[in-house]
Order: sequence, then C-alpha cells, then structure tokens
Amino acid sequence: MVDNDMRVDFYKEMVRIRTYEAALQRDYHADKAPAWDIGAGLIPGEMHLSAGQEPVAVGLCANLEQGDAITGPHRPHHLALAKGVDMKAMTAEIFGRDTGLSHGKGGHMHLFDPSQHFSCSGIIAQGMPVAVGQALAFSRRGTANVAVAVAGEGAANQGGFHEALNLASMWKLPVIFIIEDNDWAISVNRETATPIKDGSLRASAYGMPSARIEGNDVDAIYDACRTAVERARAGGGPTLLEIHTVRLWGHFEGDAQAYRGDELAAATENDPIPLYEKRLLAAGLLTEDSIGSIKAQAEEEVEAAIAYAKASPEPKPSDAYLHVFA
Amino acid sequence: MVDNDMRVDFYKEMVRIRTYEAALQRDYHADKAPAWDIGAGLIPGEMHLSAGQEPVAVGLCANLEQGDAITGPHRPHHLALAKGVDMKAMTAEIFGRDTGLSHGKGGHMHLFDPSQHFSCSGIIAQGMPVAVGQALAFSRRGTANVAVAVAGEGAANQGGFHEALNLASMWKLPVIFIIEDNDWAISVNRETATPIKDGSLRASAYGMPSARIEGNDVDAIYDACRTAVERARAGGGPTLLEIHTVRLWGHFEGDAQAYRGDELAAATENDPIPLYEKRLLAAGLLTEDSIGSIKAQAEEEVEAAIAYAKASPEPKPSDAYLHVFA
Amino acid sequence: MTAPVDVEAGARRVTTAKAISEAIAQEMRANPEVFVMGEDVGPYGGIFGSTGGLFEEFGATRVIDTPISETGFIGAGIGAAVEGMRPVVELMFVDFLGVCFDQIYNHMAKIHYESGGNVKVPMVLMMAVGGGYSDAAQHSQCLWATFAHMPGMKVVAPSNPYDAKGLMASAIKDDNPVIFMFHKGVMGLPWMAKNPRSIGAVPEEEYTVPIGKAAIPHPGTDVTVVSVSMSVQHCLDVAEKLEGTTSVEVIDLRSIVPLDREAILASVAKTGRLVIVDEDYRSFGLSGEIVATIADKDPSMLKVPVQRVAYPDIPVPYARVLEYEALPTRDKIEAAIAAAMKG
Amino acid sequence: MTAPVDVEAGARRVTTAKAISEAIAQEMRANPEVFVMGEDVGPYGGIFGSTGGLFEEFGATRVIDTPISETGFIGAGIGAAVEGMRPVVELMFVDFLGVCFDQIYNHMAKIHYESGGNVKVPMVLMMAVGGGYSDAAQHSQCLWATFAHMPGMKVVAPSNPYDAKGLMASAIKDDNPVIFMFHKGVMGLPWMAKNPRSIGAVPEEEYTVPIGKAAIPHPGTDVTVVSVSMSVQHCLDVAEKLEGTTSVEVIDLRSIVPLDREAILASVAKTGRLVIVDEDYRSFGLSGEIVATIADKDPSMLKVPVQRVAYPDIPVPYARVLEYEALPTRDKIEAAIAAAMKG
Ligand SMILES: Cc1ncc(C[n+]2csc(CCOP(=O)(O)OP(=O)(O)O)c2C)c(N)n1
Ligand SMILES: Cc1ncc(C[n+]2csc(CCOP(=O)(O)OP(=O)(O)O)c2C)c(N)n1
Ligand SMILES: [Mg+2]
Ligand SMILES: [Mg+2]
Repeated sequence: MVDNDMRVDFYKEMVRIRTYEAALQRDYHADKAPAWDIGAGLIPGEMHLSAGQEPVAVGLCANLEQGDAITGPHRPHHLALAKGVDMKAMTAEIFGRDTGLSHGKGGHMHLFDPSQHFSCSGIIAQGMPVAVGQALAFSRRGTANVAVAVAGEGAANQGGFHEALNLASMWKLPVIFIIEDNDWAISVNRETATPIKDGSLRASAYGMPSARIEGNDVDAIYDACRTAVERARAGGGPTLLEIHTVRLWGHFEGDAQAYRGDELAAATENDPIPLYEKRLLAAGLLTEDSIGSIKAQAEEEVEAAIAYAKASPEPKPSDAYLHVFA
Repeated sequence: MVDNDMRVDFYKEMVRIRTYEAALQRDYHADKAPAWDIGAGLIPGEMHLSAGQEPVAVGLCANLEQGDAITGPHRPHHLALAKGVDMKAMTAEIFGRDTGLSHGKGGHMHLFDPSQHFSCSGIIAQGMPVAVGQALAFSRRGTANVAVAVAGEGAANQGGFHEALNLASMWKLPVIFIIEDNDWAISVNRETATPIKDGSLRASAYGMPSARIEGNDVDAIYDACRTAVERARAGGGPTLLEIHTVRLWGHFEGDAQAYRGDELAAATENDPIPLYEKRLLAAGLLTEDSIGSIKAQAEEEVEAAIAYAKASPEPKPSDAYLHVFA
Repeated sequence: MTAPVDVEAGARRVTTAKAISEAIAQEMRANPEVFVMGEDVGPYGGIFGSTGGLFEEFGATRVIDTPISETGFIGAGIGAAVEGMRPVVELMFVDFLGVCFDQIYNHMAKIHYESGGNVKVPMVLMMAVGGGYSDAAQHSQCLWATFAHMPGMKVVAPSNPYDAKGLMASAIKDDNPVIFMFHKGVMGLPWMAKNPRSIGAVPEEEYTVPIGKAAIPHPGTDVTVVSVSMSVQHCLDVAEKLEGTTSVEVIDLRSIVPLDREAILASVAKTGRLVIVDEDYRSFGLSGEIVATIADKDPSMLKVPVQRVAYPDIPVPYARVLEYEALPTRDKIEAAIAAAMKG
Repeated sequence: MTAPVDVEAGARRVTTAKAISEAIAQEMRANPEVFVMGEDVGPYGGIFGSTGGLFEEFGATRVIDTPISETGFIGAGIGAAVEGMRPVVELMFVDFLGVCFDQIYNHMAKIHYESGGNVKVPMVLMMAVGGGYSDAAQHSQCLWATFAHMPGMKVVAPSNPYDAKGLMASAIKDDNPVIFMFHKGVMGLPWMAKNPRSIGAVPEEEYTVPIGKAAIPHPGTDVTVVSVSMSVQHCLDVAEKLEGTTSVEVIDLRSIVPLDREAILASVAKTGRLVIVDEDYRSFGLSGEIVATIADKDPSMLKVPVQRVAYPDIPVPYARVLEYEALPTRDKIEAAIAAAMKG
C-alpha cells in the first residue's frame, strides 16, 4: 500500500516529468518562427508530449527495478524519466546531439537505454511483442524481472496487441500490459474506434487477469501495478491494466485540437498534478514551501539537462553511416 | 428450426462434399509415384482437404443466399461447394485447366467465384477483414446480404482476427465470423496455442454476441448460424461462432500425422457423416436404399466434374502474362 | 510524355494537398461508390491534408475515421472494392506498411490475377512518404520500390499539384489497385518548409493525368536526370540554375509502375549521360531498375558511369545534420551532374 | 570468393535441410542462449525439415512451437535478442512476411541503428522461399530483394548443403539480424522433385561460411552468370552442359546483403558478358542492382546487352504450364547465354 513518503515521491516525480515536458514544449516552439516549420529549430520533427499521463508512469515505475524492462510508445518521455533513463542523455538525444542516448540517431520516438532496459517505438502496438520477448528472456534465465509494454487505447485495436497478449498468457510470462486510455488517438475518439467501454475486458480473451483503473490517480495506479508486478515476479503470468488518463495537450505539438470541443476544457480541469497537490496539501504532506522547492528542484534539473543538450556537439555528418551493422 | 426435409438435404450435401474430397484425394495421390512428389501429377501443389468439417459448411450455407459472401481459408472446398460454387469449374481450377474458375491461375487455395461472392486465401486470417469490407458494401447499398468469414482456431490467434472483429462490431456490420475449431493448426494443438478453452469468449472483447457449438452436429450448427445470419440481416451486427469440428485427415495431403497419437483414432470415430446417417436411419428419414442412391448420385456428380476437368485443355503458357492488370 | 499543361498567369494556385482532396471530392460527387477510409481522414482532414473538407461535404458514411487497424481497414477496402465500390484508403505513413502488407501485396495486388481476371479491385491506397524534417527511421521513408517490386499494383508519386490532381482522378477511375504516394514535402503544408513548386496552378475542372507516362518538365540535351516525387523539385531547381552551362533534361517519372521505360531510353539515347535522383533506398530499388532498363537494351548508350543520387542503405537518422547527409539534396544533384559531364 | 571446400569421395552426404538443422543443433549445444521458435518447429521438425531432431534433443523450452502469430513471435524474438539471447525464428514461408513485416524491417532491422549502436539484435529469421511445385501466388515467392532493399538486415540464401550449414553457423554467431532463406527446392526434401545438388558432402564438425562472400562454383572466361539459391543449381547444370562450347563462369552470390560486388565486377571485367538468373521478381530487385553495380563503375565493361532471366512481373500462377512459363528454367538460362554470346 502507498504510504505518505511514497506519496511525496510520487508528487515529486510527476512534477519533474511535467516540468520536463513543459520545457521541451517551450524549446520546441521557440525557434520554429516565423512560419511554423516542423523541421526547424533546436528540436525538429514530431513531438508527442505526455502532460496528464504522469500518474501512469509514476505509479507504474515505482514498482519497477533497473533490471525490469519497458517498451514504450510514440509518447514515451514520462515513462523513460520515471524508469530512470538519464535525463541529460535523453535530452541530448531529443536535441539531436552526439551525447544523446543514440548519438542523435533515434530522436524522441526512439529512445533506447539498455542499462534501464528501456526502449520505445513509433509504430503503434509494435512494442508489445518485444516486451513479451524480453519477459521470455527473463524467465529463461530465471531472474525475477518483469517486462512492461505500454500502449495507448488506440493501440489496443491493433493486431499486435492481440498476438502479444495471447503469447504472454500462453507462455505465462512476466509481462504487464498497460493501456493508457487518454480517450483519443490523434483526432479519433475512443468511442469511434472501440466498441466496448472497459478495455480491460479484453484480457478474458486470453485468460488473463486485468483491471481498469479510473480516476488517473497515481495511488490507485501504483496499487494496481503492484498487484500485477508481484504476480509476474512470482511466476503468475501476465496482467492487462487499462488506465484511464488524460491527454492535456495536443496529440503532437502543433495540433490545434479543433476536434476536441468542450471535452478539452473538462480535461484541463482534470489535470492530475494540481489535484494530487491539493490532496497532499490537505493531508499535510506538502506545504506551499515544500511545493515551491520541489518545483524549483525540478526546474533546475530540467534546465541543466537542456543546457547540457544545447552545449553538446552535433554528430559528425559522416556518422550517419555508422551503426547500420554491429 | 431444422425440419426433416432439411435433415435429408444436409445429409446429401455432406455426402456430396465428402465424396468430392475423397475423389480429390485419390486423384491427388494417383500419379505422384514412384517417389512422392508434391509438384507432380494431375493435381499439383499443397492440398488441404476438409473431411470431418462438412457439418460446418452445410449448416452455415443452408442459411445463405447467392448474394451473401464467404471468405474462406486455405481449406476451402467444403465451403465452396456448400455455397454453390460450380463443381465443374472449381474442379477444373484445381486441376489447373483453362476452364477453371480462374483459368488455372488460382488453384485450390485461391478459388474465386464472384457470382457466389465466394473467395478464399492461403494466408491465415486475412480473409476476415475482406469479409468486413464486403459487409460494408452490402450495408452501404442497403441490401440485406451478409458476409461470412471462415477461419480455423489457429487463425484466431492472428492479429487480423482481432482487427476484423473490432471493425465489424464498431460499424455494426452484417458479418458472421466462423471459427472452425478442429483442434489442430498443422501439428500445433489448440492447447499449445490458445490459452482459453472457449474461443467464443473472445467476442466479448468487441461487445459482440457469440457462441461455441460443440458436437460437430449439422443441426446445431444450422441453428446457431441461423440466429447469427438473422441478426445480421436485421441490422443487428456481427456474431462470432466457434464451432468444434474435427480434422479427419492430415493437415495437407502427405502429412503423416505422427504428432496426433491416440487422438487420431478418437477423431476417426467421430466422423460426423456416419453418425448423422445413423441418426437419420434411426429416425426413418433415410433407408439403406436412399443412402445408396444418395451416394451414387454424389459419385456421379463428382466423377463428372473430374472427367470434365481432365478433359479440359490446359491454359496456354503465354496466358501467364494475362490478368496482371485489368 | 507531356509537360504539365500550360496555365495562364493568374490561374488559381493551390497546394498539392488541396489538389488531391479536390480530385477525390470531384470523383465522390460523380460516383456514389467512391468513399474514403483511414485514420484521421474525417474532421481532421488527413494528417497531411489529403482529405481536407471531405467530411464536411460527404459526412461520416462516406468519409470514415477508422480505428488503428490497418490490416482491418485496408482489408475492408479490398472487400468493398471486390463488391464494386471504389474505396480511397489512406495509410497515414508508408512506413506503416509492415502492419498491413499482407492485405496489400497478397490480396489487393493479387486477387485480380488469382481470379483469372474475374474479380477486380478498384481501390486507391494513398500514403505519405519522405523525410527531411527529422521524423527519423520509422516515419521518413519512400519505399516506392517495395511496392513496385510486387506485381499487381500501379504506383504513382506526383511532384506537383497539377499532376497530383490528375493522377488521383486517374487512380480512382482505374480498375486496378493504385498506390498513390504523396511526399510530405510536395503537399504545400503550412507547417513544413516547402519549395514554391508545391503550390501551383490547378484547373478547377476535372481532368486526368495518365498513369504510366513520365513528364519532361525541363527538356535538355547534355544529361538526363531521372527522378520522381519531391526530388523532382530539387532537380528542376538545379536544372534551372545550370541553364546556360549545362543543358539538363529532367524526367519526372510520375508513375513508378508502369515505368515509362521509353521516355528514359529516348532521353539517354540522346544525352548518353544519366543521373538518377531517388529518395528511396539506393540498393535493390528504382535506381537499379532504371540502369538495367538501359543495359537490357544497349549498355553502350551510356557514355559515362551512371550517377545514382539515392538514399544510402542506412535507416533514416533523426538529427538534422545526419539526415541531410543522407538526403538527395540540390548540392548532391549538382555534383552528380558535374561528374556525369566530366566522365 | 571460395569454391565449396573439396570433400573427398565417400564423405558423408546430407540434405540441405539436415545441414541446416545440424548447424542449429551445434550452435545450441555450444551456447545456451540459442533457441528456436516458430510454427511447427517442434515435434514436426519444421515444415521443410529445417528443425528436424531439435525438439527431441533440446525439448520444448528451447524449441518452441508458437501460435500463428508471426508479429507476436518475431517481436518476441527481437525482445529476447535485445536481452542478449540468440533466437533462431522461423517464418514458415517468406510469402507471409506481410503479417509481420513491421517487426522485421522497422524493429529487428533498425533497432541497432536507432540506438546508435547500443542495442544489438542477434537474431536469425529463417524462411522457405521459391516455387516450382504449383503452390501458387501466396506460397511460391522469393522476395529477397524486398528484404535487401531495407537497410539493417543481412540476407543469405544458400544453394547447397555445404553452404547452408556454414552460413547458418555464421548467421547464429552474427551480432546482426540475418534473414536466412532456404529454397524448398534446395532442401533435398523426400517429397519434392530435386536436383542431386540438394544433397551433398557436409563435414560433421562445425565450420562457417562467411556472410557476404560469393562463391564461384564453376569458373569460366566467356560469360558471367550471376545467380543465387535454387537457380544456381540450374546454372551449374547448364554450365556443365556447355563445357567445351562456352566457358561459363557461375557466381553463386550466397549472400544478397552484403552483396559481393567485387566478385561480380571482377568476373564481368574478364568476360564482358552478363547473364543474371533470379527467381525473384524481375523489376526493382536483385537483377537491376547487379546491372547498376557495373554501370556505377564503368558501363563499357559490358560488351553486349545484359540478359536478365528473372521471374516476370506477374504473381505466381498455379497451373504447372503457367508457372514453368515464368520460372527461370535451364532452357531459358541456356538461351540467355547464347544470346549474350551472340550479341
Ligand atoms: C501502425 C501505426 N498506425 C498509425 C500510426 C500513426 N499514429 C501515431 S500515434 C497515433 C494515435 C495513437 O493513439 P493511442 O494509441 O491512443 O496513443 P496516444 O497518442 O493517445 O498516446 C496514430 C494513429 C502509427 N504510428 N503506427
Ligand atoms: C499468416 C500465415 N501463417 C502461417 C501459415 C501456414 N499455415 C497454413 S495452414 C496453417 C494452420 C492453420 O490452422 P487453423 O487456422 O486451425 O486451420 P486448419 O488448418 O486447422 O483448418 C498454417 C500455420 C499461413 N498460411 N499464413
Ligand atoms: Mg490515446
Ligand atoms: Mg485448426
């Protein structure tokens, strides 16, 4: 069960992630003017930020160890940071620098940190089978590590979801499947794409335990993940968790979200961080002062990472030809 | 409900299909000697026969009209015949003749009869989305036709199954998904591949009605399909039916089935045609005489189709270059 | 081969994205069997604007937002086409072909042949291709050769709004499956750097551009430069720059299948020098096929080695400096022309 | 380039299928991280015998029968490889690549590059290719060029048992993803017509054949015939038949990626005449790339037009008479050699 120390840590980590995403958002847009050009600026390319989904990453990763694996989706920063991926190297990667996780070859949708067994992919649902294979390796080697596959509710309609869940259940592997249900797949609402309300019901197609967690509450998410992770570590096989969360910003930066209408205002009111902050304040776990210093510390760490990235050299053009083969 | 006239018709149609498959089996092997060569003889290539699965095709197709569609799998003959595909043209196709359904271009796994809206594909589960599209066309045009996708229990672990069911349910299309559960996918038993016993439960992942039909009994299959087809015609959307049946012969011709062990003997005892025959005899719907004449009639039709195929010309070699583009 | 129709000054100028959606709209008005399906093709209007305005005009029954189930909805497109409808299906990025390729190459492309000509699949599968804006290894490829290597599909890739509209109209009218590849860089998107050639004069009335016919937007006599899609814009820029020093004949293939081999042969017969500019991967692709087209006939047509300015055989890197090292840029095209002229 | 090791008369002769499973068994004995996964690879021993005997020796934890979920289990292979295991995964027929291609080309092939070299994917993906026995459009293709066009995978396709064993050993030891394509016709299957070359002398001890090196199983001086996989057997038959009249140099590529361009260039520099024999589709594939390899360097090396004996750009038809019209047969190879000699 979640105790008060953990709650403060959860809060800190969520603030850290949000601070990170906000800073990236700022720097992403900073130099794309005058005409907004996606390829221009310090951070080029598509950018999928995770604001609103911090409770998922934080509640999940508080249950994970360094040797556990995560395969993340196109929207990966919250997961990477919560898992322990080095913020400096990750930021340098996103800025396309030679000091980045992948020397600037991967970018925001392709973050690889083998020391944390963290990876992500820009192709919907395709990280899910990869996590199954990591779990297979863990189980063959007899470690108690688990592999976690994270995907959106849109991804749960992709064939790879089905095949991965079936395999993991068939082979009773230590996998936790997390569906981040933020109601949207770009502009397509869940109701247009998914004929059932509770996606965790899909687990029964594989004889797999599951739960849907409402409320975007880090405490509840932690508890649900804990049950799943413990089951997996104990050899009890996989679990599917569908976690209802919220996408506070556009699908990608530059998305005007005209399709959201009123729902967007409601979503904004459901920002999980102020809500959690209020609870912790009320419970006396935080004070205005401690909040201030937590935020300041986050700012400091994030700005240091960004400064590191900006100060880092770009890769040499000819490095493009390296690393095709090992 | 099934009445007695229908029962006799079911029996006739099952006998007709079995007679057909047995004759193909005979001619397939006839001239592959001395060394058994898959590419040699009157019927070359892979050959997946449907003996044991006749109740599925017959119970299903008794509910269908010419304007309804079927997409079948690699094991298609029972479905094609029951749907009304012309036996002569189909046989000529399997013998690779110019008078065949596709002038010898398609062969046994690629039977196309647009007049019956019948097609099949050798790629597991990939006919399922195609049926969804046929149903989409029917529904856009406001016909009461339905589309049926048939696949094996092995195919239900393929991503295409998941996507097709989800789409059909989301769009409430007139599709019936039939899973022929014959316990085997080549040499891989259902228990090795599918972690749940009742595959029809998978429909709940899409909010779709479903049933599993045990017993390989054409009457029960007819009834279940009837409910599904009526629902679809009435605009009630798709249904998933998992029908437990039996694969009496090898996966393909030439399969020694060493992997089956005792189960094969049990399967052979469950041949649905003698069992049904016995029931109809006991009920006085058949006599030894009428059975004899039904079988003779089937032999006659089948041998005529084979004779037609054998007498038909081969395509011209240069026809290989036709039909790449319309 | 025809150069794009001459359009008078003052004619309406639109983006390629608008030209495509206009062609679809006109076909939809003319034929109730035409419909559109894909991810974010509805109210959003297509991530790259290819279906802008269609949802507003035709509604949700003819402009269908799908779940993220490419095998499912491309297969559904095939099924609808088999029943005689004319679906225009969007695969958002070509890079996603791997989740649905079986439907594309084993079904969409082969059904007509397997059925001995009895079943037609009149379907357009459109998709965005290309890089240049740091979208990295899974969102920046061209891959036209991957489709072209598989028999049974036509493959088109326009370089400008005029051709895009005419080719889309042809594609929808065609009784065969047509892969319609629009490079993000030619769409004239408000949020991407663009060559002015991505906005151009486009007649409002319906017209077609024939599939399988190359264009020669810049005739010349010294060297043949064959290209397709976005790279054609760069080739034209270079050809114009070199006017007076080198007479460059730019061939815009427009279609990859059928490939207009005659146009290539005729030009190389004249120039004896060949530069191929291809944003798809270099090896086992378009550039090799073009060379082989000549060597099949007469290798002595080529006075000098062929210059292939193609994407090197590396995944697309993210960092701008790495990506531009690999892309077929104007500088590289110019250097290749110089090398061909020297050789 | 090395011709296959000389083996004394009386040496053990085995089928290619046996050679492959033996290589896998030896690697599995040597390294506990090697395991096998796929459909019917267990008790059945692989539909084409590539895993015969492995289940009996290594059991179900190391020889894993999978559900029909190619995206699932190829992805799982990638995950295991990322964690340092060395999976040998079987995709039963290359023709099924469409249901799992994203895992193959967007993940297996790219992870190493995207990770800047930090994550290795030491995985073998083996599969049956080829036709000639009326398995029609969805079960008879070669498609090596489809893999080869995508960067990040090695691609090998042996023509005989000796090379198959040595290339499989190399593939399993390789730190990169390797596509291992065995043509059904070279496997020496008891149930398929076969060229005697599909059974051959194979040492029992472990050895490797290097990936990326062509062999010259039949040296010659008049004309270069480049081929790979099953077609090499036909080329050798023809070369032997023509001995005394035409001196044919047969190059067995063995690997398509890396392509041994030096071997091709050296031979064509000598002969000036080139025949390419390729069971994969003709256009946008291997044959074009080979021609371009020469034209990149010096088109005047070619004294006469290139002869491409490749699979025409048509889906594979079912009827024997149609299929053999399309296949690269000995007759066609002989005719192409004659044409090259005349030209
Ligand atoms: C196979 C595939 N299809 C489509 C896309 C394009 N795409 C990128 S993100 C996205 C929406 C994903 O929605 P969801 O899974 O709910 O995740 P979210 O963006 O909400 O976090 C789509 C369609 C893709 N990357 N891969
Ligand atoms: C995508 C794909 N994977 C594998 C195969 C090879 N294959 C053909 S039939 C078959 C088994 C099918 O089992 P099931 O779906 O239960 O049908 P059944 O043969 O029992 O009728 C397999 C694995 C294929 N044709 N397509
Ligand atoms: Mg979402
Ligand atoms: Mg089965």
